[in-house]
Amino acid sequence: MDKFDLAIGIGGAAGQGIATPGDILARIFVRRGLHLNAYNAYQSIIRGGHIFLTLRTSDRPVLSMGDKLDVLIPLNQDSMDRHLKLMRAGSAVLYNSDKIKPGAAADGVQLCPFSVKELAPNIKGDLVQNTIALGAILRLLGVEFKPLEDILTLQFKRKGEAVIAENVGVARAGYEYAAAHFKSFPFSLPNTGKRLAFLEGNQALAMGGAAAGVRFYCAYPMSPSTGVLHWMARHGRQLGIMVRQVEDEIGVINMAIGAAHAGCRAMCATSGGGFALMSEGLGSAAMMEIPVVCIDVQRAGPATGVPTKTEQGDLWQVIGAGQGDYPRIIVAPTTILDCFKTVPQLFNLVDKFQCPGIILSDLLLSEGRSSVDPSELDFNVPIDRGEVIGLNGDGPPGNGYQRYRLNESGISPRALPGTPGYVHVVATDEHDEDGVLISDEFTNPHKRQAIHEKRMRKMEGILSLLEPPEIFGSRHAEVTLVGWGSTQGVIREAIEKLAEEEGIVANHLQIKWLVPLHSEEIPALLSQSKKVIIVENNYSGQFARYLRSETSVVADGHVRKYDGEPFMPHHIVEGVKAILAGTSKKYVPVHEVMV
Amino acid sequence: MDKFDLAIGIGGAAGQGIATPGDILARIFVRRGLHLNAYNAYQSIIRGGHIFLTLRTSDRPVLSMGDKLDVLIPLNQDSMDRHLKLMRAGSAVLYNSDKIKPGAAADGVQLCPFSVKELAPNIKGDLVQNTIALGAILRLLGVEFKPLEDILTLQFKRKGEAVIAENVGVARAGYEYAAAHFKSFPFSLPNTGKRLAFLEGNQALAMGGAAAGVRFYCAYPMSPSTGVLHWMARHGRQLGIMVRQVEDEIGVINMAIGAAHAGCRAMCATSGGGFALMSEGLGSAAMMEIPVVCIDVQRAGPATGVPTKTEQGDLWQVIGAGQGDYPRIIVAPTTILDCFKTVPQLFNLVDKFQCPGIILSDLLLSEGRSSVDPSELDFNVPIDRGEVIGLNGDGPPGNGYQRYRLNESGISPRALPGTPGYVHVVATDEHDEDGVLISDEFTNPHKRQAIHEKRMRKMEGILSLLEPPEIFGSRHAEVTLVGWGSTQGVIREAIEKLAEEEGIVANHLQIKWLVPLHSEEIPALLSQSKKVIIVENNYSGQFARYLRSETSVVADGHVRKYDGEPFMPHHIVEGVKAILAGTSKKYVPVHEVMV
Amino acid sequence: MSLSMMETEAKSRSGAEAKAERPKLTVKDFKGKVDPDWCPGCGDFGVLAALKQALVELELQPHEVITISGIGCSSNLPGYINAYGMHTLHGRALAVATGAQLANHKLKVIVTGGDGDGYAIGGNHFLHTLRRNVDLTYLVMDNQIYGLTTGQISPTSIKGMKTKSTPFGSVENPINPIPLAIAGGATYVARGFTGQQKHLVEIIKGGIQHRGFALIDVFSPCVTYNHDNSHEFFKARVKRLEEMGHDPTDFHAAMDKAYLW
Amino acid sequence: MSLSMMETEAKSRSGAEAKAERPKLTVKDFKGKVDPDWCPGCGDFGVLAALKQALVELELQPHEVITISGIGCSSNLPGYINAYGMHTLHGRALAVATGAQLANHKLKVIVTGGDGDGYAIGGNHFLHTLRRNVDLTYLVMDNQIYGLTTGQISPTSIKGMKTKSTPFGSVENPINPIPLAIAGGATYVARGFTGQQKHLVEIIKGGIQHRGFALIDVFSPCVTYNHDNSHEFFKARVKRLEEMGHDPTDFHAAMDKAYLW
Ligand SMILES: Cc1ncc(C[n+]2csc(CCOP(=O)(O)OP(=O)(O)O)c2C)c(N)n1
Ligand SMILES: Cc1ncc(C[n+]2csc(CCOP(=O)(O)OP(=O)(O)O)c2C)c(N)n1
Ligand code: SF4
Ligand code: SF4
Ligand SMILES: [Mg+2]
Ligand SMILES: [Mg+2]
Repeated sequence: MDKFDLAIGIGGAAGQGIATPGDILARIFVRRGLHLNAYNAYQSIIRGGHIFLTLRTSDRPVLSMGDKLDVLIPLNQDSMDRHLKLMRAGSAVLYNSDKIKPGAAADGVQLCPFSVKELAPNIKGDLVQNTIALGAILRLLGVEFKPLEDILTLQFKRKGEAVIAENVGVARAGYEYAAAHFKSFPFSLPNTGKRLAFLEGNQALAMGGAAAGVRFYCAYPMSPSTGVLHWMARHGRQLGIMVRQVEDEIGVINMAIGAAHAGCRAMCATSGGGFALMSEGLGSAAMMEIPVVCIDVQRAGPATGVPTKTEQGDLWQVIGAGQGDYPRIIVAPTTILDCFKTVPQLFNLVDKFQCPGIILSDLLLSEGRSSVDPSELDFNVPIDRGEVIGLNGDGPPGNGYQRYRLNESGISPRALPGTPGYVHVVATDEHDEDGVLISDEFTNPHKRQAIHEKRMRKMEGILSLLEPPEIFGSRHAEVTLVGWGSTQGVIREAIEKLAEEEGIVANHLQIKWLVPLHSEEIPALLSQSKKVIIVENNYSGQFARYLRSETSVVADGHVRKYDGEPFMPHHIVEGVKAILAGTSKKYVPVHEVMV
Repeated sequence: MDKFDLAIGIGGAAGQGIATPGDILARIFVRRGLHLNAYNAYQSIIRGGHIFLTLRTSDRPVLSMGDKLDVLIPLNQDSMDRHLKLMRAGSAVLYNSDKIKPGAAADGVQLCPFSVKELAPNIKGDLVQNTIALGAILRLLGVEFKPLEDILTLQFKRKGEAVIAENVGVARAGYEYAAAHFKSFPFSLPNTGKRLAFLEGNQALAMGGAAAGVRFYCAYPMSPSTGVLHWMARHGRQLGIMVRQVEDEIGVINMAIGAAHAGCRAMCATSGGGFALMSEGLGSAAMMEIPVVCIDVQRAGPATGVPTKTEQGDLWQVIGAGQGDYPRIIVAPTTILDCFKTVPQLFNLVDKFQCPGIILSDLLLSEGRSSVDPSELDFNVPIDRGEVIGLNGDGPPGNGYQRYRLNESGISPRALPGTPGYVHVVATDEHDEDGVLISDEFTNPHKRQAIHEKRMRKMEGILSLLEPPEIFGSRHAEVTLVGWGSTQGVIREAIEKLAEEEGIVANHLQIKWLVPLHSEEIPALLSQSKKVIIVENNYSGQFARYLRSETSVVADGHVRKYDGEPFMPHHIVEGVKAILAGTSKKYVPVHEVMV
Repeated sequence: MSLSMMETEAKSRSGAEAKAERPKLTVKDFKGKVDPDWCPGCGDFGVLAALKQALVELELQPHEVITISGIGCSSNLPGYINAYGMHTLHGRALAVATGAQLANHKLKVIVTGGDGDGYAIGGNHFLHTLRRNVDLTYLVMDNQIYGLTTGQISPTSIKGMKTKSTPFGSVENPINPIPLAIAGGATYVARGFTGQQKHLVEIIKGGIQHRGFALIDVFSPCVTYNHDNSHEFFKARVKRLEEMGHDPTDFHAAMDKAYLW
Repeated sequence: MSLSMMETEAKSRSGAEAKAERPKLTVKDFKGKVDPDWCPGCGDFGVLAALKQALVELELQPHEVITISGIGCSSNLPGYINAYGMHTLHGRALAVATGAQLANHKLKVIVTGGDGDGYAIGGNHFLHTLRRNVDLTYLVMDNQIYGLTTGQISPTSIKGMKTKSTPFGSVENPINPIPLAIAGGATYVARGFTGQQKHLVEIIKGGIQHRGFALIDVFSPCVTYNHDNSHEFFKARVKRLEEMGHDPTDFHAAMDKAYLW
């Protein structure tokens, strides 16, 4: 049977309450076991402007927001004008004809006007149109009214019977009006029988922290990372996580380091600008050998940039963060579920190797939402705190304990302050095995060299524990698409499209673990490829340059986007075609819609 | 005639007044037209510890501190014990036999003990031994007493006749005692007839700022960059430069940006930790398109590291500084004189291209001292402020002026605040040609892409104006040594030694302009080389990795040092031998002396 | 709480200086390239209006003035007024403004920002600008919340306030910028309220005329994210010290009044 | 200037808690791994001695205490005392200490640093730690100079002071940390002088016993770079408020006394 794949777009101004119908539809879909991907294109504005929510659902995993819309619900004229031209035959457009006029629509596009005045004559406010549209769209999708009624009832429970009745009434009016006046879709919304969960990336990161046993979380609000703070603030209490909003990001990283040194797993999140302010602190954590995790949710830069738009533009900042060489781990989760799974993985590594760990997310991942199989959200993950003395009561007698004892692995057991017999000082100045400064009276180049090498030795140990990347797809592909982090889904979908629509066989290499990099394995894998195209969401090809610095691999072509909006599958398809056709080595797609 | 080459080492504890005799000797040397290089190995401590000043002079330019000592003046037992073992036949050791006992010296080392009690019975204080030694060493070098007398007289003028008489007397006592008891060197100190100047790197950077017409300088003290602040504070007044010490480095860079926007050439300096705090600000300068120059004087990292020791460890930090992609210029001067010349060069570029410029110096360069031909210190350098409206009074009528007008070069004329008719807003948020934010209500991916590309286009224009690097030395060398920034002198000297002592012909490629990089020219030059060895003062091969990221060039070997002390020529010689012999691909020399 | 104005080292500019005959302008002349996209009812509209009015009354021309802000809803102000402007990084406006003022003393530099921008991440520049006493006029649109980031506590949020980052109530004591500024050495400190335009215009004019640093903390309600400190809340509580017969040069009195809120 | 001690919300710990019978220690037991490399005569020796004495008198054991510092001569203190210690980044000690204290309330967290570390680059953490009122004892070795960087002005340097960064005299007004801390909401504020050990030991003990944030600003002369504020200079000027019959809970009086310097 052909794959079921439906995309609904709801557009309007900030303040028009787009979120609610979006959430309701999402809930109806996942309750039927349908997969879901939601991307909300919005702006750094509280009222007005233009917001456009793309909700895409399917009976198979949804990898990206896709390329086409099947249903458009414009809540104002602006949104109608921006999107109607994108609607193709077979699609439907639902709108309040009292206020919104359609322009010219393509053949086969079903215009579904309804009058709020008629259907809800004595209800005030703009929001009612959303509810009517909800009822109508469900009818077009051949869904019985019950699920909507249930959710509305639940939603307005606190507001009392009257409100429930009113909303259910309005929704039913829309439902029945659609039945009478609009042509339903030739298919009806499937129900796979199982139930899926529905997660935002930031929520997944926060839950990942909870799963990892984070006990201290602090942050300074910064879009698009603030969702992590909000989740932590809301759930920290019952989870036993201390949550603090701090005066600035410098305070954040240093407070997290203090908490981590005292024995807590400590985490913080920010975006590029805040990360810049944390860079000195991260180096100090590596020098004192204190494990801490920092999340950088990238947004379009430089500087303040475009706070509500996505980019993969901080890779070099994060790799270069802070003066001097020091051990650290940098990882870029590839899906929303992977956000959840990556956090405990990273904590086990930073605890074992006593160094900072950085998670590179971006707006697409962190503020995107996706369906997840609840069974995948495992909170009983293995926890490895590494060699810590005094974590569970006092340790063995610590005669002659040396905090920075030299050894093969570069890992010296750390003792928590408060533990009898292990008194020591950790320092951001260079120090000897005893933690005694060698920056002043006792300067000693040989000791400096030895302790610097000890710290850096950790990188080999870390690499040996990281899962090497693998090629996904046919070994005999004409081209390999290479991406990193959040672009995994859209690249996979582009590869499907290339095969289905263009007869081009491409395979895929997505990099998750960035530092240390599998600089042996990656070139080995790519040496099998006929052509290599690197796809990334920034101007300068930050990953392409980094990959080259570690492996000398030079890609045959690049697909890049840096206009603030994420890739859509067809952008990559066009790019690959252009590059394979030799018409371009670097393809930059144009984003069609003005969101 | 054989080259004259003499190195004097003076060692002791902080507070023993090593600087004075060093300065006096230096002055005597340069007044005779002798070249000079001085490196002071010291510690982050105010009293005690161990300081060792190496003063090397020659009738030809002195490229580094060299490998050997001809004269040792230990001011305490500690320094005697650390260094006597390094003295070779033909050298002399002068010391106060009242307090210091020599250990076993190699054959042919002349021990020159003198008794302060005898020579200056009724003078109190430790410093007198320095003056006696001064007199004695000059005698050994066959210099008449007069020059020393003149300098002492000048030096103590303010303190009055008595003090002058006392010091001159003591010096003469040492001079005569040496004549009577010590064997003079077989040569005597040449006098080339001309006079040379004597400059510290930080002083050269500050003077370069003055030459460039800097009008605003601000900083937060941080070793080893503080010398620039001290020079500016002392000379700013008469030069018309406003100088401010600010509360922190974030304040520094932002204050400099404010001054630059108002029309001043503005500069600041710091070290790695302070630079980390400035990174967000630098990106904002690029976004607002405001020219500003920041100097990062590198020291051994990570974190606080070793504040008084040298390293080339900030390259990746500086390249990655700040979120997102933005245009900037990064340059690493190669000599102390080049520090002076680079500042005006860089200001002309950042003014023309309206972006930040970063100078990468290091402790070796900034706190090292070298002789300079005064005629080279040209303060009448060409000044190009770029396209600035309102710099000299009001501009032409600015009808419809757009601050960020799109164009080929990426350079849009900037108007200074206060100019009638050019009112506009600059922003760290993404904006359109008019400076209107496109981060909120007017979000527009097409405008975002266009303005981002406009900014980045500047990089091509910049590269076209940078002098490409050149190979120094024989085209038919067995090996090319590649370095960057401060290591030029020591690499040159190592190449001489390789030829003279090992019969190995090496040539040299030193990179000064780092970003943008001559990624066409460099591989072309190196393709001529039989072997390539990269020499740098850090652990991870930051330049080697960067070079590879831009050119895919992979060196045949690496000589690296990261113990806080600079390379000595023989370190590089040994490294090259080991690598050519195939016994090692990465050679890390051991620093012999414990300074 | 109290609307106050305190000026030590009273060195106001002689109105004369500004009086060199120059085109008479109206608030329309200060209209910016775009209209504010603040929420309807946002207090910041009132600050913008009062600032324009003050500039008109001081007979300043757009090119003589530069407004410098950080990041926040309030910090968008420079985009909404016809004058030179800088929209710098979050928290850095005072540092940038100090540099601009030191580099060109002729500029009338007006710093416009929010309580988070100025007192949280910008706190250190605030602390040191107070004592540096550079000739800046600092307008803080104090809404006791982070607006642009959709509602978290700010340093002026009252203890117990429920926000997205403190769903169970803030556990921290707020700062009171007025006594802090006085103790920090500020030479002109005033508090205004968008609900009292005439007074607001007066203290802004006073601040611009004051030679040295002037802090003007304005209660500017955030109608979207701060329902604890609404327009009505302030209306009910604000007193005018001048009306209360307060002597602007009495330090102790100032300290007392400063704590009235 | 004045040596003072002011405690609002006086919630000192009952000595009892600490009294659970434990080995009697002496100052020798708190001797660090290495001897201080401070200049002979540096005031910081006096602070180190007083701190050790206070710990002994409070019957604390080395492993129960953690000293946390930034960077500076004074900030080297953690290396010179036998207790857990962190030598963090310049200016960041209070932030790190807050994290450590929140993560483990059992730790006695003592923050040790200089005037530059705490009031210049660390100013924002200082400002917000005051109101956060976390249980920290903050010992500032205030020598009105940057010692470790060989002599530049600090925020407490008097106007006109000649240093390497101000060869013609500082043009900026100093901050006075005492009134600033009071206005900022500190619940325990004291000023000590290394020349008065008994008093210094007392206020340190008071600070450690105080539940909440305690600021102890100690005049600790830099004999090498600050000849304006020498040991003699302070000796001649310091008064003891307690002796002057000062009521530690009177806010106004505190404010007055705070300005005595
Ligand atoms: C370094 C950095 N951290 C965080 C942010 C995110 N941010 C933007 S505005 C803001 C706070 C705004 O609050 P306020 O200054 O009170 O302005 P308001 O919106 O309330 O007017 C924050 C945290 C940022 N832009 N940069
Ligand atoms: C980010 C950063 N900026 C600057 C420095 C350099 N630095 C080290 S200590 C210090 C000031 C020391 O003054 P203070 O805190 O008063 O301590 P003191 O030496 O006087 O005891 C400075 C500027 C640094 N280590 N890190
Ligand atoms: S969110 Fe609050 S502060 Fe921001 S514009 Fe709306 S009302 Fe004003
Ligand atoms: S320089 Fe000053 S502060 Fe530093 S150790 Fe010496 S006397 Fe103490
Ligand atoms: Mg606010
Ligand atoms: Mg100090």
